[in-house]
Amino acid sequence: MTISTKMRIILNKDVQIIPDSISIDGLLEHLNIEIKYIAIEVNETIVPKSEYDTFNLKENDSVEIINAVGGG
Amino acid sequence: MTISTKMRIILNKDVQIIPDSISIDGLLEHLNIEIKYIAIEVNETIVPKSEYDTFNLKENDSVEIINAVGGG
Amino acid sequence: MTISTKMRIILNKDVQIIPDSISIDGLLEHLNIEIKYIAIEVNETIVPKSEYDTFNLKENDSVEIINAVGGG
Amino acid sequence: MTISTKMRIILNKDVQIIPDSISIDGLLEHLNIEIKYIAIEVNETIVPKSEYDTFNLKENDSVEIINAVGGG
Amino acid sequence: MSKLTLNDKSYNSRLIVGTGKYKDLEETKQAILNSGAEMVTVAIRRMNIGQDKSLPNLLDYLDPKIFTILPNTAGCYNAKDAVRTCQLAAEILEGEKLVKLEVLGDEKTLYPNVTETLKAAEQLVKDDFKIMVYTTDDHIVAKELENIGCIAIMPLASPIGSGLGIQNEYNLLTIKENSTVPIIVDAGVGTASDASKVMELGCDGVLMNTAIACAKDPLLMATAMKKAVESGYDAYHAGRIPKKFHASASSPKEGNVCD
Amino acid sequence: MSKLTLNDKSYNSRLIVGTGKYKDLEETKQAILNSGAEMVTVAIRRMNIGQDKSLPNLLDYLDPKIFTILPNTAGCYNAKDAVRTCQLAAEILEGEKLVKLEVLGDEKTLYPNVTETLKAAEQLVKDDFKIMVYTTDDHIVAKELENIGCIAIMPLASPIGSGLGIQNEYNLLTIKENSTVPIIVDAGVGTASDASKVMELGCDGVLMNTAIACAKDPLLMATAMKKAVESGYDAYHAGRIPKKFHASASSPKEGNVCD
Amino acid sequence: MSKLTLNDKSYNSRLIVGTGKYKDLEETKQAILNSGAEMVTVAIRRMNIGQDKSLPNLLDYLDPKIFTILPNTAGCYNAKDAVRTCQLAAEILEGEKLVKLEVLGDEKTLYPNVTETLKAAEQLVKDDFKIMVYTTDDHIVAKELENIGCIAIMPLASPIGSGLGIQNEYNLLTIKENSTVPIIVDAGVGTASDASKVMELGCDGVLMNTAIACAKDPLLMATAMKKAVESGYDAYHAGRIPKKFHASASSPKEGNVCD
Amino acid sequence: MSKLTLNDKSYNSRLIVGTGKYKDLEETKQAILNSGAEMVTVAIRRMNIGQDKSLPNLLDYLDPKIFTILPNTAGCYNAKDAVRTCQLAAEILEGEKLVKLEVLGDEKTLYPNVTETLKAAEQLVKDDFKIMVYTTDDHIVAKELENIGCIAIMPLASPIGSGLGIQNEYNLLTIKENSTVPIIVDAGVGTASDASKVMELGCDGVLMNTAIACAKDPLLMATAMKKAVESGYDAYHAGRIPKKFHASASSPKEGNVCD
Repeated sequence: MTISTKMRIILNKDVQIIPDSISIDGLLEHLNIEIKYIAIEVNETIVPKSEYDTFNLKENDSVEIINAVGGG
Repeated sequence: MTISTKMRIILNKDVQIIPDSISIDGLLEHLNIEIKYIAIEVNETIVPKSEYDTFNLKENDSVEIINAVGGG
Repeated sequence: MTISTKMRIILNKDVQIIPDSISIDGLLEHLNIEIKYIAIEVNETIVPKSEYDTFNLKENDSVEIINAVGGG
Repeated sequence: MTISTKMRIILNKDVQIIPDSISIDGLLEHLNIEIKYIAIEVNETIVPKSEYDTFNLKENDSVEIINAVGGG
Repeated sequence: MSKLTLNDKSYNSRLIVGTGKYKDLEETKQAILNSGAEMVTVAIRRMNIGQDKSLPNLLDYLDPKIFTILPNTAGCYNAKDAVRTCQLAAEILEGEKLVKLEVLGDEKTLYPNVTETLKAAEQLVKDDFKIMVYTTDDHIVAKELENIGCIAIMPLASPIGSGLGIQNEYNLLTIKENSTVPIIVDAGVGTASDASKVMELGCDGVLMNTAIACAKDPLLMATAMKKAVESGYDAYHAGRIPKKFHASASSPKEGNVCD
Repeated sequence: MSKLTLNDKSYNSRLIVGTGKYKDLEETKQAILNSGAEMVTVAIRRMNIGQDKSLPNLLDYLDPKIFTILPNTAGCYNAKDAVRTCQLAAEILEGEKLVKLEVLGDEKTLYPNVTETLKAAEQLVKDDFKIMVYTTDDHIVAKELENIGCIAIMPLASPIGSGLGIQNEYNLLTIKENSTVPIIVDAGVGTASDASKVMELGCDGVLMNTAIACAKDPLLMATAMKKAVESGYDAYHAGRIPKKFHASASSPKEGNVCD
Repeated sequence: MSKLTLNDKSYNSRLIVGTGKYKDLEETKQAILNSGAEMVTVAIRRMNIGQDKSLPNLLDYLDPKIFTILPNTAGCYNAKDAVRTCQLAAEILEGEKLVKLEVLGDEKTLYPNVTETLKAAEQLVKDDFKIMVYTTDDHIVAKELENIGCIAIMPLASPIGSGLGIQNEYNLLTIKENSTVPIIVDAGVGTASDASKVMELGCDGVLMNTAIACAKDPLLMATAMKKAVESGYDAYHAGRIPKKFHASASSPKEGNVCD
Repeated sequence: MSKLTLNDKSYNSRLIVGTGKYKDLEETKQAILNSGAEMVTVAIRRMNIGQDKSLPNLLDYLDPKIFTILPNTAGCYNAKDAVRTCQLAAEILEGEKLVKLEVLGDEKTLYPNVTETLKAAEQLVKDDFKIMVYTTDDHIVAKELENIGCIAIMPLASPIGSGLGIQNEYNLLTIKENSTVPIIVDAGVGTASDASKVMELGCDGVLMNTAIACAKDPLLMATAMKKAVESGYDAYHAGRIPKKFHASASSPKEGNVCD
């Protein structure tokens, strides 16, 4: 990705500064997270994996990356 | 009560032939039931005791006389 | 065994008529009982297997042949 | 009681110096103990109340005064 | 024993008894007198018209001026029927609105249907009824019923008439721990010690019918239950000794003549 | 409640209480009065000679003319010591030969030593003692003790002072079933319902000390125990309802307004 | 042991285990292998973004191609949150719609909130989820959940993580008696005999986590639980002997040498 | 599971089974094989002389070279008979002196007679017998038997053949706590969970007969009991979680999507 301005999102409840108008694919690559057994919500709505490449994030989006952990 | 025509009502699920256009008071007197610790429904609606003298029964009315019995 | 007079013993609480002055070995042979996992009492005293051939029974001896059976 | 020599007894496991050749009655008086609901053993033998006045204690007698206490 | 207050009236007795299953009204009354109960439950039923008028009526034996009459909704399997039954009860009892709400789940177990019970309670509170509510030993539901406005929660010990006693002490303790209204255990008590145990859990009262009415000698069992409830209440407030795995002597070690 | 006869004397109360572990003699007496007990156990110990003579003695508080005094052999671990203790008791109580025999197995559990208990009982019967005997819940040993001539069998519910209640209902029932002398459960009762349950098994009485004396409020617990024993006795004789897996309605099905 | 069919898949093991509270993922996997479980529960949580990427993920250890992953809604206190959690789970597991629904009443007891559970179940069935539902031991609610379309009912034995074992056998038996879907007891098992008893009641399976993960030796407890569930299942199907008040000799009376 | 050593021989199985009450010898053998037992009890009886010689004998089915044969003294009600029976057993088993001593108190309860049992044990020890002794759950008697020289103490869980399971956990725990020889619970086990519970108390083994032989399906129950004993042993050694009055979540609070 070429030099670009940055933007601010809320990621799993914490503020993160990430490259501007990045896609979810881009975000995951940026965070070095493999697309496997995860779910992503943007502003409380689930984004299906099929849209990760086309779905671009906006300033102040609230993004949640969710996975399965040990539980009973 | 003077000689009068009769009418048919459903009393506690059984058919009863009683004097025509009788009041609830009249019915209870006819049945020799004391107005004490009872409730009366006519066609599924409770008739308050205050209306027993004025409330006249009609042919085919469904009347229920209800009281308290032993129970746990 | 040659023809011989008989005698009466009590075998496991029942009367039995057996050849006269027979040894325990002889009795077992007579009864067709194998000498294996059994114990024998004569008149309330255990007779060790080593004496079965020499121990001769007398009239009215009380003999018990005992073994192991299913139990809890 | 007149001046007298003393003697040593074991009373309820403790050494006591008491007037010489005193009777059990005397001992109880000496100790100011009422003769009521008690038992006395001298040298492991119970002395009946009837003998308290005649039974004289000797040097080194082991005396136990026993009573009833709270218990379940 | 301190007094139990229900619907602004206080009671010396913490035992509430049913009036069903007795040989006759005379036995009913005698058993109730022996039990010391001041509140009794009644069922709401169609009058038996054929009945010989000389036969006295239950409320002639149990004068509502002396006993608090607690009409129940026994036999109702949905909220609508239960609400109607309560309205009939209020009419029968000249406007008294204290009721025992029970909405059952099935005829075989007579176990409460909590969803219908919650529905009925909401409706009845709107109509100003004072609800003592029969329910399961689910403390979350019990709290919902309290929040709706029920004045007493009546969890079961075990199924109505089963005599199985307390099935789940843990749940009853949890209900009591979380509630601010009286907890009166209803159903399942079989014998005196069952009633004492209920009170020893800290509950505020016990309601029973079958255990007394169907005992071989109902009058004697009524006496037994009166004492059982009182003894359990007293024991709870007296503070029982802790359970210990090992023994502890009652007689002193000091002065043991055997040492 | 019918009377309980022990050693040719009959008692209205079926609760026997110990006199140990109380704050003082005043509390001891008050608790005993609340319990309604007519027979009380005492321990036999060396007199505390140093003791201020103005201090009253236990038997000044519990007049043997009013209460039946039951001296125990607590603290004895063999037959010889137990026999000697009984002889001392008889001397103390002016020839009274009613005793509670207990010969213990170890200090930690205070569990009975049945072989030594049998030995002591045989000796004491020869000496004309009337023996109420503390033992295990072994009904074969209980029968041997009865055959020796003990006048009451006192099996434990659970260890002395443990408050664990009845550990083995089956064994207590079997002892009762096989005996012809009174069965008085001794030791292990923790709270009121434990005492009622003992009586509901058909036992003839209960003996306790710690459950009352060590409760937070001994006087109130004494009252609770009095009622508990009576309620259990009454419930047993009233004939409890059977336990049923399924429910049984207390209100009639006939005339149900919801049908 | 016959196979257990859930969501059209059949399982040799009737033990379902949780994956929480273990020392590490290696221990988690080993314990699960020892337990023989083929279905494991997981929780749905926000990813720990800071986490070192070299750290493996739970599902790398428990391959969804080998184990059936049962995502739960632990931590949800209302229907809306539970439904959302299930949707996230389906997204995480590439469309798999098998879920364990649990809607809790409070944090202290983690007792189910049945009204919210019913609401969530209705919604989730509309969305084609296959619901195994954690609930109370109320058989009326259990039947409502079955009627709504839940594929398995999971009543608690006692509170989550309490280790109190079965609190109310009667209710579990009644649930089993009235249901046509598998009954899998979830929560409260403390040790092996608790698990056998669940199966001896005729239940179809057991779900546990704390009992294994928090045992001193989780791997050994996992082995114990595998055998316990199998032994309880076998014992139930072998038909146990009835309980008898009196004894019955195992050795023959005939030929007794002592007669 | 560690090995159990008895009379200098060690065993992989901690389940000892009886050979009575089976349909036939074939079923007896199959059940024993399924149970995994390596030691089996037999009774000593007069030979049935009339018996068809072609009928095989119990010890043809259970080769003493493969199974340890444990002859019992079932049916003996005094020490003399029990000693004689042991001598006969030794003669039958070519000098083997391992025996299960049981001296019973009465035919109805088959409860041990501890005084006669102690007498017999003293005599048999003098005669070099290795005694595994059936007794009550009295830990004082158990210790006396151990001191006399018995190699294993076999307290009852409940009466022989009753299937009532453990009646008094406290007593069994106390016996185990105080003994240095193996404690093998004998009699009373009814189903799998009873056997696991015995092992969860820390006992060293279990002996049963009726629970297997009289189950509807003895072969399946034998399998169940094998697993039950193993699971109970493993659970005891794995260290169960403590019982807690309140709940404890299995899923993490962190990252809860519902917060």
